[in-house]
Amino acid sequence: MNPETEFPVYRVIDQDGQLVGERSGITNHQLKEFYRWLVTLRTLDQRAWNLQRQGRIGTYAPFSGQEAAQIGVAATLRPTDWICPSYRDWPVLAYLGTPLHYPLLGSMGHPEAGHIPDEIPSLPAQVVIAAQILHAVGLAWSAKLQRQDRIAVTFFGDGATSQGDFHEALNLASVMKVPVIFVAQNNQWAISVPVHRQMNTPTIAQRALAYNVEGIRVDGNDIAAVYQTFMDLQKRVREGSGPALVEAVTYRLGAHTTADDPTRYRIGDDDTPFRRGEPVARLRRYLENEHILSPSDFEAMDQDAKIVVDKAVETAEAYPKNPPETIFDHVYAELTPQLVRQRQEFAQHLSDGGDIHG
Amino acid sequence: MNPETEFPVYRVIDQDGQLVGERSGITNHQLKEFYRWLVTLRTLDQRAWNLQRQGRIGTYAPFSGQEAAQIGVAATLRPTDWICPSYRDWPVLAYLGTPLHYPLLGSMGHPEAGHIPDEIPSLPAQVVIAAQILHAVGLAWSAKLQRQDRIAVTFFGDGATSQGDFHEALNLASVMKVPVIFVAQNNQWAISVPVHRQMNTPTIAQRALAYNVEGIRVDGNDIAAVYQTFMDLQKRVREGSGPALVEAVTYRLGAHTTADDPTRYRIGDDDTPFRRGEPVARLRRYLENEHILSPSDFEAMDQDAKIVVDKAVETAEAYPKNPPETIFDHVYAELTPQLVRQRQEFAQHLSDGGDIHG
Amino acid sequence: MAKLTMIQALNQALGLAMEKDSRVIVLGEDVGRNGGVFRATEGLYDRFGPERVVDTPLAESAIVGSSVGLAIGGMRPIAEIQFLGFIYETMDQICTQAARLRFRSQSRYHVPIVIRAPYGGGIRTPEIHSDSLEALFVHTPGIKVVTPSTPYDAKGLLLGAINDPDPVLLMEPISLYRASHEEVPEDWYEVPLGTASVKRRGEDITVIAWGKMVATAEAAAKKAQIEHISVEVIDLRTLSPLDEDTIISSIQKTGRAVIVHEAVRTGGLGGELAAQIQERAFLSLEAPVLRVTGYDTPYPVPSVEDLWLPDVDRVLESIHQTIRY
Amino acid sequence: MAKLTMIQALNQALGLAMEKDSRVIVLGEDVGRNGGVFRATEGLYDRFGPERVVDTPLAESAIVGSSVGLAIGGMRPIAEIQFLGFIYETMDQICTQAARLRFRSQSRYHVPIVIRAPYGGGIRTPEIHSDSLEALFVHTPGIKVVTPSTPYDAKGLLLGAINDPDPVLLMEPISLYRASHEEVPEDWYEVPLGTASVKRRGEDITVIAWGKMVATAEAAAKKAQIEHISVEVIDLRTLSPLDEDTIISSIQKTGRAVIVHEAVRTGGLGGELAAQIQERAFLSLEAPVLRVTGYDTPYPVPSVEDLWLPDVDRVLESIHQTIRY
Ligand SMILES: Cc1ncc(C[n+]2csc(CCOP(=O)(O)OP(=O)(O)O)c2C)c(N)n1
Ligand SMILES: Cc1ncc(C[n+]2csc(CCOP(=O)(O)OP(=O)(O)O)c2C)c(N)n1
Ligand SMILES: [Mg+2]
Ligand SMILES: [Mg+2]
Repeated sequence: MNPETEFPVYRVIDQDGQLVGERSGITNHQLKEFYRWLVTLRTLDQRAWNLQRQGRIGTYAPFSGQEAAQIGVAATLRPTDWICPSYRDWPVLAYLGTPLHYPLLGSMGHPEAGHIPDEIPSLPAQVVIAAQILHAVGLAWSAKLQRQDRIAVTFFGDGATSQGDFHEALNLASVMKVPVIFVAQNNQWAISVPVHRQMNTPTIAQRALAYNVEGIRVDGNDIAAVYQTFMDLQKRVREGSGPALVEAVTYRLGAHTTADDPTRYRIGDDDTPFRRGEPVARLRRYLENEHILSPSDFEAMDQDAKIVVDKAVETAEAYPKNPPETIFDHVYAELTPQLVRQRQEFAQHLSDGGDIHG
Repeated sequence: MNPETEFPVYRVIDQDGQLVGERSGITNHQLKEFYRWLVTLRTLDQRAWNLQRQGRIGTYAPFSGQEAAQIGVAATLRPTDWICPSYRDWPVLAYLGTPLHYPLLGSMGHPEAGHIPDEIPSLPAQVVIAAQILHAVGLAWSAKLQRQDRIAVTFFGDGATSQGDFHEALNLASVMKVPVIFVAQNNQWAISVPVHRQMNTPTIAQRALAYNVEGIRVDGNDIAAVYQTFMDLQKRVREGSGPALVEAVTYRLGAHTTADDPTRYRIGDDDTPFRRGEPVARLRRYLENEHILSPSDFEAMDQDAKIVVDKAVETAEAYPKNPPETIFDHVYAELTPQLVRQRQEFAQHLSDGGDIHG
Repeated sequence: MAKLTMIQALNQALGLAMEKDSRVIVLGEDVGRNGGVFRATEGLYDRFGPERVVDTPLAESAIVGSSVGLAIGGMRPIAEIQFLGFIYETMDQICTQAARLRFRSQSRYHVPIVIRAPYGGGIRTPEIHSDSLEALFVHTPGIKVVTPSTPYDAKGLLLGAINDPDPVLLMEPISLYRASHEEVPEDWYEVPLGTASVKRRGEDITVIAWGKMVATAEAAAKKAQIEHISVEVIDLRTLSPLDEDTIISSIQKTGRAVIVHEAVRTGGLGGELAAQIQERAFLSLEAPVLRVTGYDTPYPVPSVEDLWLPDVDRVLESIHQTIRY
Repeated sequence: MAKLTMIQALNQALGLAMEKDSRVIVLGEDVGRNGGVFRATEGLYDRFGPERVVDTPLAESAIVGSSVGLAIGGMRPIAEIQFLGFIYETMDQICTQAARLRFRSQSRYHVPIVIRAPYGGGIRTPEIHSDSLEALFVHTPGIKVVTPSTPYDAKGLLLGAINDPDPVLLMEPISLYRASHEEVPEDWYEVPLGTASVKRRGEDITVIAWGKMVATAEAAAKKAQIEHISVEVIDLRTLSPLDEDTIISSIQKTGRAVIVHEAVRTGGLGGELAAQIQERAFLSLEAPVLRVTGYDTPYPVPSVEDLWLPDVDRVLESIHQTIRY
């Protein structure tokens, strides 16, 4: 079994913005809208980084470089499909309608970031690596049991594939034949560990063979390829073809989080191709080459993105702080006697000025 | 990828005792000795079952049907090779020199069953499914770091392959390229769950593809095939070829344990081929067909087995009971102050006759 | 009303819940055709079919992790962990995921799952099959922990757990599965979670126990009665959240307490109880609260377990010690 | 003698141990080139090479499970779990395997591994990165648990742990990594496992704490001093096995005790300590032992954590309450 030939990387637009595959079912209008999304999210991400550096938000995990791998999937889903994201998957949630200030709220320590807007069937962003993969299996299973026409999609990284939960999830999903798509964003790094130290296989997709599920490799920086792959795939899965594992080959352009310094470990590996082929620049080249957008269009979109992001920052910074004692209200459906008492003590301590004595 | 053709079942002697592959490097003398082992262990296993039924030992996990898959491996190992067995792998340990009364001791609640004789580098039989697979990786790794010429071999069941620890172990072993052989005894059942509900793949061996390690399928009821497979494999692994996953296709002839009643769930599946091809009868047919052993040889071996097993039962039943307070001595290297005090209280309670008041 | 063993009562409760609510499904290792290794799910596979009574692959993290998803997706999964000793495999999915999702999502989601797990000693199981690990979960906000000592309570607690909107760990004392029969109403009833049960009224000392140890406490109480020591016996039933009022008011009355549990001593729930008692009933206490527990060793081999587990004599001895203090 | 932060002291200890004993290896997520997310292993990769400073795949069960094998095979693995909150993933390998192998093999094997894990609050980490889970391991026979409050103790406990023949969990308080400098001897020295440290002598009341809470306890003690309350402060340092003698003799002297910990209250180690104190020093006690702890909720978001964690005021309040009782 040769993984490279068995699981070729599906690509439509190459690094230079040249069409190298077939554009099928993706209109120019869609590509423009995708570009708008990419630029907006890139702008948000860079702003968040700066906000952290200015001390205005806390730890933040940038997603720059992975926008296409996420938007390209999200754009193919239905509003009822279940989403189980990780901490780096805000582009998915944003595309599906989560206001852009949410990721900032999270980094500012607002608990509401865990409450994705009710109309989006998404779990909170998962911090424990790979845990959400099992939730997606359960959600897909619940849909199947209730004969609902919905699928579950879960996002995780290359590092997550080393966890036991990844394996247990894929095996269970395959045995139960539930409608779930596992999206591994292979961004080449798990903090400081390169993917070739994470696993001894050239692909993640080949792990599908261990479970007899469909395995696909796609260029995650090529939004057309991602979109087209998932347009087909989600349809098959929805119709009952069983689970599928997709490896979106991409690259984490920035640091792991704002607490990370990649110059310590990104030594000697040449990432020029990845950097050149990153999703925003790549799509822009294509749209330029094909004259789908003009320089002034790009200019306008950049401006729009700035405005939208400014607004998000404003909203986040103006966001009212939850009364601290409400933390007690989300442990159980009803406060236990212990929590009633503790909530009172806590509130008492607050009003005694406890919060300024830290 | 077609698993059936990519991972054919290697077989030398078929169910009817006919040579269907090449006998290479296995002498008639060895086959005779193997047969002696198979008969002895089968006799022991059946006796243990009966002892439990008579209330003379506690819960026991019979290994009948899997003797060849274990002896055939053990016979290829060196005395320094690390063994990480499960509860059903007493044949491995017996072949390597563990006295036959050990499995009985275990079922009689003697803690010494966990202390395999010092000259055999084996961990205690593992109860927690798949946990030992990671220990084997660590042991092989330690050998590699210390430039020792030894490998690690771990035994587990088809059910164990569903655990996260199985996956984490294979991935780590492959990344570190350590000399470990993973022996999955696919005995078709995990208690009441048939292997086709345990996984959605026709083979366990194909999981090797997910880790880029060697994967082999062998008829685990054909001791010649197992032996020949491992003679080659252990040599390669010893020389640094990296880890390997072997699926020994076998069958659990009996119940899961003496607490289990397989008639509840073994319904409708035709296991005649497995029963007919079970390792003792199969090898006997071959030895008969080829006139390697005569009826009186078989008779003598059966008699010998009975004698050896009688002796083991005697030894087990005469085995002195550990003073109960010694349990405190194996928690830490030194008794903690708490354990000193508790040991005293315990002994005091004992001498007060606490043990008769249960 | 039929006389049922605890395992029959549990089985009946599962059947009832599945009949009443099509969202209830049972999943775990060997719960299907085999009916569970202790037969708790006996007959359910035939009654409700393989879609609702599911033999999972051998993977505890998957059992709980997928149950979290099933619950959020609208089902009411009842997951079986074959023995509590194996629950370590799924600690993240229980303690960080199931127990914390309400909190993490600001109550957008809740996780109504029941995790059933046989536990405890006394029946000569192989190693690692008898551990009592309640303390780990009592220390985990967001999950409730219950354990019955009678067939009646077993059914009532299980039905209460199924109806609870939050994750509940039901620890089932293996040695009580078939220990006795009791009249158990056929219909739906619930033992409210969070309520202890006073098994025996007494004046001189309170003995607190749960699971298998309740019978030991009661036997000790009977023996003490002969010596004219009047023992109040409390069966906690719910270990989290604790029914502090029942505990404290009993000790305010008796002024003395002994706690009995199978789990190893250090860090066990007994410590928490003693701490609360001395904190809230300090002036009533006439003697230190004593604990009769497993020793600080791993659960020992069958030939030693009866010596290791708290027995009537050890409880009685502590009662004496407390009374004579 | 140089002044070092705790993280520097730990780093020095690791370097020393690796120099002295070629069997010592360090493994975990990002411990290699990156030097650990908190830089505890900084420079080791360059000094000792990739064979002995190993970036593992992202799999905690594999990290501990393979360490068990490494240790039995003759190595001395020091495994890092990136944050204690993720240790649930490897509970079986710690609690059933590493901690129990000596027992299961009748002392044929022992498992000399050290598991290092940053823990605790105060530095605004994302969720699940600040949990204090010591109670789970204190309740597990066969493993020792230590946690330093100073750079000196950090190095001494780590070297003591490395030399210990049994598995040791070293919990490293994240907020103390760079909180202060202290003179730390360059050479090998050990803080004996199982010994608490009396940080401050006092007569009226004993405050027991560990990790980050030691400083809080000391600050409260200073404030109390102004009011002429003389507080003895004990830093447990080793949480399992407990140094009961130091604890009990202090309380026999002072007659009063407050326990401070970051972990959630119910089922925390504070309960065990209070239980032991009232059991062994009942007649000395002039007031109930109080606990100042995290509340019974998951560790809250950064904006709330300072309110949630025990602070000087809450400790002082409990001191007052106890003194005035
Ligand atoms: C169970 C667990 N272990 C460790 C961590 C710490 N950690 C956070 S992110 C990360 C690397 C994740 O890599 P990958 O899965 O490739 O995702 P990426 O960050 O690249 O998106 C690690 C080790 C964690 N959050 N959870
Ligand atoms: C972690 C864990 N979960 C569950 C069990 C209970 N259990 C014991 S054996 C067994 C089935 C094992 O099947 P398999 O791996 O195929 O081995 P076999 O018994 O067939 O040899 C189960 C579920 C266990 N011992 N450990
Ligand atoms: Mg990654
Ligand atoms: Mg099997």
